[in-house]
Amino acid sequence: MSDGQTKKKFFYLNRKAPYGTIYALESLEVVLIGAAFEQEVSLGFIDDGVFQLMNNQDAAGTGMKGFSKIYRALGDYEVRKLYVEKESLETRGLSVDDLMPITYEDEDEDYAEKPSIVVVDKAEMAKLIADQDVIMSF
Amino acid sequence: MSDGQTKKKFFYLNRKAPYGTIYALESLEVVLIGAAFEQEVSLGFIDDGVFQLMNNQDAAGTGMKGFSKIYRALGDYEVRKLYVEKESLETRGLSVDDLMPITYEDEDEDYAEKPSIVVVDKAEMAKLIADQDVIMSF
Amino acid sequence: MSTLHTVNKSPYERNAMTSCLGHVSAGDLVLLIEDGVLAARKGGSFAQALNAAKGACKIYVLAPDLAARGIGAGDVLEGVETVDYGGFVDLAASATRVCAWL
Amino acid sequence: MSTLHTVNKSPYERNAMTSCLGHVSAGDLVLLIEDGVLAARKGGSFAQALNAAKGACKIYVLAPDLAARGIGAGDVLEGVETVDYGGFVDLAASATRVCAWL
Amino acid sequence: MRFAIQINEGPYTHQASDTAYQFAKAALEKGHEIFRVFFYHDGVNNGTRYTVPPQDDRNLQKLWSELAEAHKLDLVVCIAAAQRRGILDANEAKRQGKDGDNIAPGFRISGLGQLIEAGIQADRLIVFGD
Amino acid sequence: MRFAIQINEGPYTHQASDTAYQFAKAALEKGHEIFRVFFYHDGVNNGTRYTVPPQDDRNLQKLWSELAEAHKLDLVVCIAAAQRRGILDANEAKRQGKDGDNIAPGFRISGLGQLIEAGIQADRLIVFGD
Repeated sequence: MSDGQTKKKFFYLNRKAPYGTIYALESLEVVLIGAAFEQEVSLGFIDDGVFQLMNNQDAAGTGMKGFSKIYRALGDYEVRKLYVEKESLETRGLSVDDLMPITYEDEDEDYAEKPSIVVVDKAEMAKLIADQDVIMSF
Repeated sequence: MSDGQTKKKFFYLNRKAPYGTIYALESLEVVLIGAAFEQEVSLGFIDDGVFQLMNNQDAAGTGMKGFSKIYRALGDYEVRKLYVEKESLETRGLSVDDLMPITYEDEDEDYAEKPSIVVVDKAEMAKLIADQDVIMSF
Repeated sequence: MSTLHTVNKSPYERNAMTSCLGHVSAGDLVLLIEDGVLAARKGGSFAQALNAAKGACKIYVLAPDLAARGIGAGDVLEGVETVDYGGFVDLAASATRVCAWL
Repeated sequence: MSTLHTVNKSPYERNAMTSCLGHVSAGDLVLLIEDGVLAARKGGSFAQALNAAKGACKIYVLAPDLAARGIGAGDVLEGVETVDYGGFVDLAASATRVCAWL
Repeated sequence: MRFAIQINEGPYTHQASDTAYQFAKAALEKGHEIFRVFFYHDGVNNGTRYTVPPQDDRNLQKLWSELAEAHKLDLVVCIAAAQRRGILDANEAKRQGKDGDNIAPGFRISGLGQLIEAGIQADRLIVFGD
Repeated sequence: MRFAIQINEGPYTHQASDTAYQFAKAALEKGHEIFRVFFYHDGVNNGTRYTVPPQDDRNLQKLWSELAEAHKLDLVVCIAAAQRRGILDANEAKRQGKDGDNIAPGFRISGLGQLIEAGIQADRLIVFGD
């Protein structure tokens, strides 16, 4: 653990599509609350979890509440590492261009806007999982 | 409809394994109640639904209530057509010998015991589906 | 005398759509709803299965569920027709029975 | 420094086990529970995937869940070890972290 | 045409109740009849008046209760499923010795026979679930 | 060793709560500590005292309440998830203007911070769900 004994690496493992079930939304609610605890936080998007980040989501016609804007606000909560699996995107005919632009301001570089989404391959995702202290699965 | 205007063909489509979720048990509860309505009833077991009929189920160690005996009693409720898909069995390494012996007494043949389980292939299962009035999915 | 099959699961997560397409009869209708609409996106690995099924039956997809998931009209597989909830009702009324693949 | 992966879904119904096995690291532990135990039956079409995974990691299956589903000890894939709830606890304690594939 | 609807999942966790509601509304707008809406499995959880969803979100229980009132819909919660999951009306609460009930307006608790009857009486049964 | 448990599904519909219960019991029997059991998503439905399962079946709410009493377990129901699903304690009922509550003995309603804290304080977090 990088910074003192109380800081742990928290990993939110998101494998489900949004809207069909509530897991994506309620996972985000944990991330937002968890941000206040000043742990090392990162999110993994595998399998249908990559659909959570699709651009241009508009849930109005279903009667459900859209929540995709929350992902864009994650940077303000110091949540800046959204790992998206390459193979999961490809299988679904998606590329990173189909996803929302999610950025954060890097205070170390004059608040330059930097992308929060990092595309990793399956082997890198496996390494990320093997490097965590706490994994919350949704 | 074979026998008067009020008799409909009811088909219970079972595609889920027992115990991991409650659908198999609560499907059976519908079948039992439905038996009193004197409709034409048959059950289809496709995909993991075939596991519902496994012989020697013993749920005691999980703390859950076993309910496999209910399938054996279906004959007493005049539920005598349990269609099990051949391809679903094969994919799972199962044969009809792995399933419970489920029988009914045929009043037209001096109450001879006859098997309720009928193994059908996928094409026959599709024809069964196309022949129903009401399909309840679990 | 046709069946309307509804599929509400992502084919990437579950076997519901694959199982459904294996049990359709000629002239049947298949409607993708909820997470089932994910199958209909161009370029996805289930495009081929849906294209193959189009010979025997007609494939529909629920528009509001596509929109919720950020799949634009231009990103839907060719030959798959979008309907709204009223269209869903019409399909259910026009078929002889409805079979849900849950 | 290993991960205990739990899989509680049937591999025939969902992609959870396949996804899990694609993300294990050498020395990891995989425990099949609930409907996940269905993968461990001899002769099933996921036997090969589990056998292939045994090179990198150790595969366990929860005995009470096997019994509930009528899978006898003799019908479990070779090289897959059965444990009870106490064994599950031991596995969770011995690994560095637990990752649930839901 | 006369529809019957079966809902197998609770509100919010799965989209089933949302889709069923939109279907029912569209069917009524087209002049069809909804013979009955039957709540089974976790679907019984649509019928509790104790829910307090976020204010900017839809309130599915209220939507169903209002649709039922406007169109005299028959919303039936399965008694066996409800007992497992803690949905009670005043009668059930009394019978089971519970100190309160949580059934929402416009919902009633009854047996599985109501589902079979819906299958018999309706032209089409549509199932929404997980 | 200190475990924390997260339960994402309600009783009966999914096996998650059963498995979590057996795990917790086995861990306690082995002398481990359960720092907290956190009920999230539909898992909050484990915490209603209104359930009346069939008499020959297990009563999961009671099993949890009894385990909590015997081992001083901290059973926390997520407030946000509970509001969506109709689980209330007396305070929440008053705050939301509801006429009753249904929380079971030994359960308490609190925020998601309790889950994060469990992740920080426990040696292992185990998630049970659908």
